[in-house]
Amino acid sequence: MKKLINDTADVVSEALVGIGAAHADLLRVDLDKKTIMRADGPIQGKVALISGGGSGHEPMHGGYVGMGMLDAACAGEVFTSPTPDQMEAATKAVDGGAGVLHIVKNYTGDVMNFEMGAELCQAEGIAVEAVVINDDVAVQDSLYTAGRRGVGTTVLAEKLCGAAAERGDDLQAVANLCRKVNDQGRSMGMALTSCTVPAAGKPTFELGPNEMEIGIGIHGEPGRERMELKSAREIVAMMSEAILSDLPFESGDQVIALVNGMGGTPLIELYLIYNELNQICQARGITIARQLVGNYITSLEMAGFSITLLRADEEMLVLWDAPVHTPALRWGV
Amino acid sequence: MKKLINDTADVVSEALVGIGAAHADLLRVDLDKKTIMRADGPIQGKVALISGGGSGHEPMHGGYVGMGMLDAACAGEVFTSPTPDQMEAATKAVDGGAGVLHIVKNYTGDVMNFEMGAELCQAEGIAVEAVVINDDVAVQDSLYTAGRRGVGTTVLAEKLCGAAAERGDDLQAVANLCRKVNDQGRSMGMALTSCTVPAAGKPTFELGPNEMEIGIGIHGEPGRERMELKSAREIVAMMSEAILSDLPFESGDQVIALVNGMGGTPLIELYLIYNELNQICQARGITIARQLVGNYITSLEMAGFSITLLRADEEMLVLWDAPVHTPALRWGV
Amino acid sequence: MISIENLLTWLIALQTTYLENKQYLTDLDAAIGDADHGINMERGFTAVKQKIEATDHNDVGSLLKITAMTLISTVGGASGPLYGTFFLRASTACARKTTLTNAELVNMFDVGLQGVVQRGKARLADKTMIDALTPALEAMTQALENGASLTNILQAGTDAAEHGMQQTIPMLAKKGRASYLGERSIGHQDPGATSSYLMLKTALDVWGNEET
Amino acid sequence: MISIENLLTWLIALQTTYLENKQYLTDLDAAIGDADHGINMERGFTAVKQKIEATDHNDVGSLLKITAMTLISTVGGASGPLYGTFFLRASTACARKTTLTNAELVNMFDVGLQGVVQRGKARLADKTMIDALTPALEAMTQALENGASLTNILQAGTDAAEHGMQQTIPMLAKKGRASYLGERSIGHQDPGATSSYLMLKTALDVWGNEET
Ligand SMILES: Nc1ncnc2c1ncn2[C@@H]1O[C@H](COP(=O)(O)OP(=O)(O)O)[C@@H](O)[C@H]1O
Ligand SMILES: Nc1ncnc2c1ncn2[C@@H]1O[C@H](COP(=O)(O)OP(=O)(O)O)[C@@H](O)[C@H]1O
Ligand SMILES: [Mg+2]
Ligand SMILES: [Mg+2]
Ligand SMILES: [Mg+2]
Ligand SMILES: [Mg+2]
Repeated sequence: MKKLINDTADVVSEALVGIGAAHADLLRVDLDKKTIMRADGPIQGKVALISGGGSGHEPMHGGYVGMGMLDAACAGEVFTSPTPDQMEAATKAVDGGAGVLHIVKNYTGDVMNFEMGAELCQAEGIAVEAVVINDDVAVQDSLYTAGRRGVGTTVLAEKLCGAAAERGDDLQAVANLCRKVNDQGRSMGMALTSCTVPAAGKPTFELGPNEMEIGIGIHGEPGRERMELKSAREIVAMMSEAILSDLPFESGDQVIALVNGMGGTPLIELYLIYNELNQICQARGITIARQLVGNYITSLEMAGFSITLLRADEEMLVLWDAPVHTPALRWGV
Repeated sequence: MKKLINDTADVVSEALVGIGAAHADLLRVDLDKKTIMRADGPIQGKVALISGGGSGHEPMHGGYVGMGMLDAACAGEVFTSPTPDQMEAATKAVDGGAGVLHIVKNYTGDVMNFEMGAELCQAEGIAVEAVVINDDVAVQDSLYTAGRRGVGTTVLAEKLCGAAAERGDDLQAVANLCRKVNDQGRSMGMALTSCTVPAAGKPTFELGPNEMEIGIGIHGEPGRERMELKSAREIVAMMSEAILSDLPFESGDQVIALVNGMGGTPLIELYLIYNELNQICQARGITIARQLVGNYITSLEMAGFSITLLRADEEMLVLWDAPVHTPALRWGV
Repeated sequence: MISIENLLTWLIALQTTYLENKQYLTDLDAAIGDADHGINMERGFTAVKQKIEATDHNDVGSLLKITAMTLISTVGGASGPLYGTFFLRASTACARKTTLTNAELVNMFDVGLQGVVQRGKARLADKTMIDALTPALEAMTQALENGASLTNILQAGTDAAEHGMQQTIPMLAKKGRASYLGERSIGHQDPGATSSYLMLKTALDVWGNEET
Repeated sequence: MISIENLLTWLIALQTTYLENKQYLTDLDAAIGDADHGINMERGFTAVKQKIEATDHNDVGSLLKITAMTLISTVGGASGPLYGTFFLRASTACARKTTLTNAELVNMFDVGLQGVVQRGKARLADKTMIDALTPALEAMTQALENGASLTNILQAGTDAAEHGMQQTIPMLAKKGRASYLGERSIGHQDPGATSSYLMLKTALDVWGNEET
């Protein structure tokens, strides 16, 4: 394992100190509770947004804390959900009296830990709503399973709901928007290489020199299918077909698109992929109204990418364009 | 070689189409001359800034085209300087009558190709100034050699000079500022892994499972020294010592710091590295007044990082804070 | 009769167990999960060991509650809330007790398991830790009813857990991270079922000699 | 006497040469540069081939100028401006000629080399292409003065270029990308010196038989 770290046990805390130091104007870091908070919070009267999850997906979530997006992000160990006491502390710290929305990615651990954290807060009279994001079309959905994973749509939900909270929407409205975003967002990922959890010390899986995994998760979970490496054109066609037919997206739809690198994919490849995606959407009469191309929800140093499409109405576009000021997303300010 | 591409011959053009499509509001792409230009250019009366170089360093330079930064970026093949006809066409396209500054990284190829491009334009009466950036302390400087490479300071120079041009400074002033930034900026890089040039099909160099290269270039050039992998703390100490003692930076200095990923390094590691750098600076009485942490000048999928420090006066900080609106850097707008 | 000292010995021995099996559990998790189960368990029980060694204990319930809260706040992931809930429920079944009879011990495990089921909503054959814990509880209850010794009760539970753990190999995962793999989850042993088996095995190892 | 056809044959043969040696030159560049020299040369001469095959030519100067401009606008890197300048200068030495005598041919190479030196500002033993070209020019000039045949002139140039190329191995690079390596550049053959040797070698191969 080759990593730029000191002790594997200290990776998360040292990175938290780093992000706090680099963005001292925006963020406050609670090292004890491994939580990143808006420096200017709590904002009285504003619905507060909290997300969190295992570390190793940077900039998610800590990079999305700030004006117009999250109020706090709880960081777990690498690829391990944070614990209920973190969510409890964060919820109390950011509550400005208008309630707190927990944006939770659908992984058993995240869901249960957030649930326990919310229960602790609700017991003390804080209004907490939780929305679980489950947008990964690589996983079959079913009532009897853990269901679909939460991936790229999380980033879009955090932006849009953050803007809604900022303009004064109440907790129910922000939570409903979050559910709507989740309902209309779909994602899928793939990998060329595995990643290595620092504490594990070796790659989570092995791929041959000519193999790729399709339908990969963001924690180095193997995908649904291993196959021979194909051209970017074929891969994007395959993945967008899975995404487009799932909602389904239709001619005339406007979408927000996220072409996301898993951490080890060069930006030149992501733009090449965006070109393929854009052509497919155009051919289907789907307009990419807004887009992000870059590393937004990563898996450490994994090479690979994911595509997220969100069917967006005019209100969502307005919320998308609203000012945001976080380490990873910034505009309008 | 595992890459998300189609034909190796088309990587650069397809990525250019992608960046043009993703940022159609900001950019215009000339596919024939492989040049990315501000959509709203040429700006009459404003000094225009051009940079360029081999591809594979994204977001540099195309990601820095836009208001407050570059007017055009010429893209060469991967790791290969663009050609004089590209610089000639770009210079003519962006000249708003106030002259054009070429920001050139000090590589033999880049310098010669820009030189020939500038000669062609000057022959037609366009005022062109060229500033060569050579900030890499890993390379010994000498009159009798190719001298130091241009690396991270290039990004800072493009931002600061772009802001100076935007506020109306004339060509001489912008060029002088660029020289000053180059004089006061120092960088050094290292790698954990090589990168693979698409057309070459295999890694440029091989590193053992416990080895690293110190003093690496941004084109997969081997560094000055290969050694056993050390802790992030030791690596940052070693690199900052080389940087700090070179200028030298002194107690009381204010700096702009860039902790830059080479393309395959996860952001969590870059923040951990920033923490180490920040502590070293603090201990020496050096204040990091502004900072960037992320992938800004990359080497395809190489794992590794570089540090750039620029001694900044108040004017530079003002220029740093001035609005910028490009694909990769955006604030104040 | 299980004393507080016996319980302490077990909880501390669990730290050794998960330290020794850290790589093994993590490798199992790498195959169908995210390669951290051993790391999670070791981190949790190392914290538990530190916590419970730092103070005196005279109430089984509060000892188990400390264990629960420590697991909940240090493990994270799926196993943190699940094992945390296991010990939290177990603690309520042992409130203000200083010793446990065999029946109380089996009841403690049973109440704990119910907590896991409620929290995780997994069903038998979903390929989770309850596929080890449920048969273990059945076997222990049976042994208890047959009037077996503590050693034999734990032996029965451990054997059943081991068998249940092995039975997870051919299962298609329906819960937890392995469920994302669909068919590809078949053929791999569930890491959580394995850590549950190890929990019982450790009890057998440390208590098996000390007859009641 | 070198005819325009002879020159065309050589320029087209260079495309084959650099295609065949693409990997070899790139590997040399990987050791002390950025692993693209073979790719650059092949790209450039493939473009040259396409360009010059598309039209008729009746002036050596303009044929060489087309070659120069094509190299300049397709190769990039260090070798693009250098070989581009080589052919641009060579073209001025051959303006409005339809054939070249041996002396004019050697002069063409010489003027081209001067252009490379002016553009690149490298000195002998800096470990660049001029370490192959300079001895080649000396040898060809000598052979010409001795009244040697075209074949022998080219043989002398090729041998000297090959020797010069080999001499770059122990050199410490002072120019180009290899200079960043300092001491570590020692022990590797310079890719540009190699492509220059191949340029002469190809001339020998295609012209060696056709005596003037
Ligand atoms: N819903 C559930 N009910 C019971 N056990 C579960 C459930 N989901 C997961 N598990 C157990 O948790 C184990 C994984 O734990 P761990 O790797 O620590 O957490 P994570 O999956 O969050 O990384 C699985 O092997 C499985 O036995
Ligand atoms: N200043 C110079 N003068 C002459 N030749 C040079 C000079 N700099 C570099 N070269 C030659 O160029 C070769 C490298 O060419 P190439 O790999 O195509 O360009 P780049 O180094 O830009 O990638 C070197 O091997 C060397 O022979
Ligand atoms: Mg986990
Ligand atoms: Mg090159
Ligand atoms: Mg796990
Ligand atoms: Mg080269």
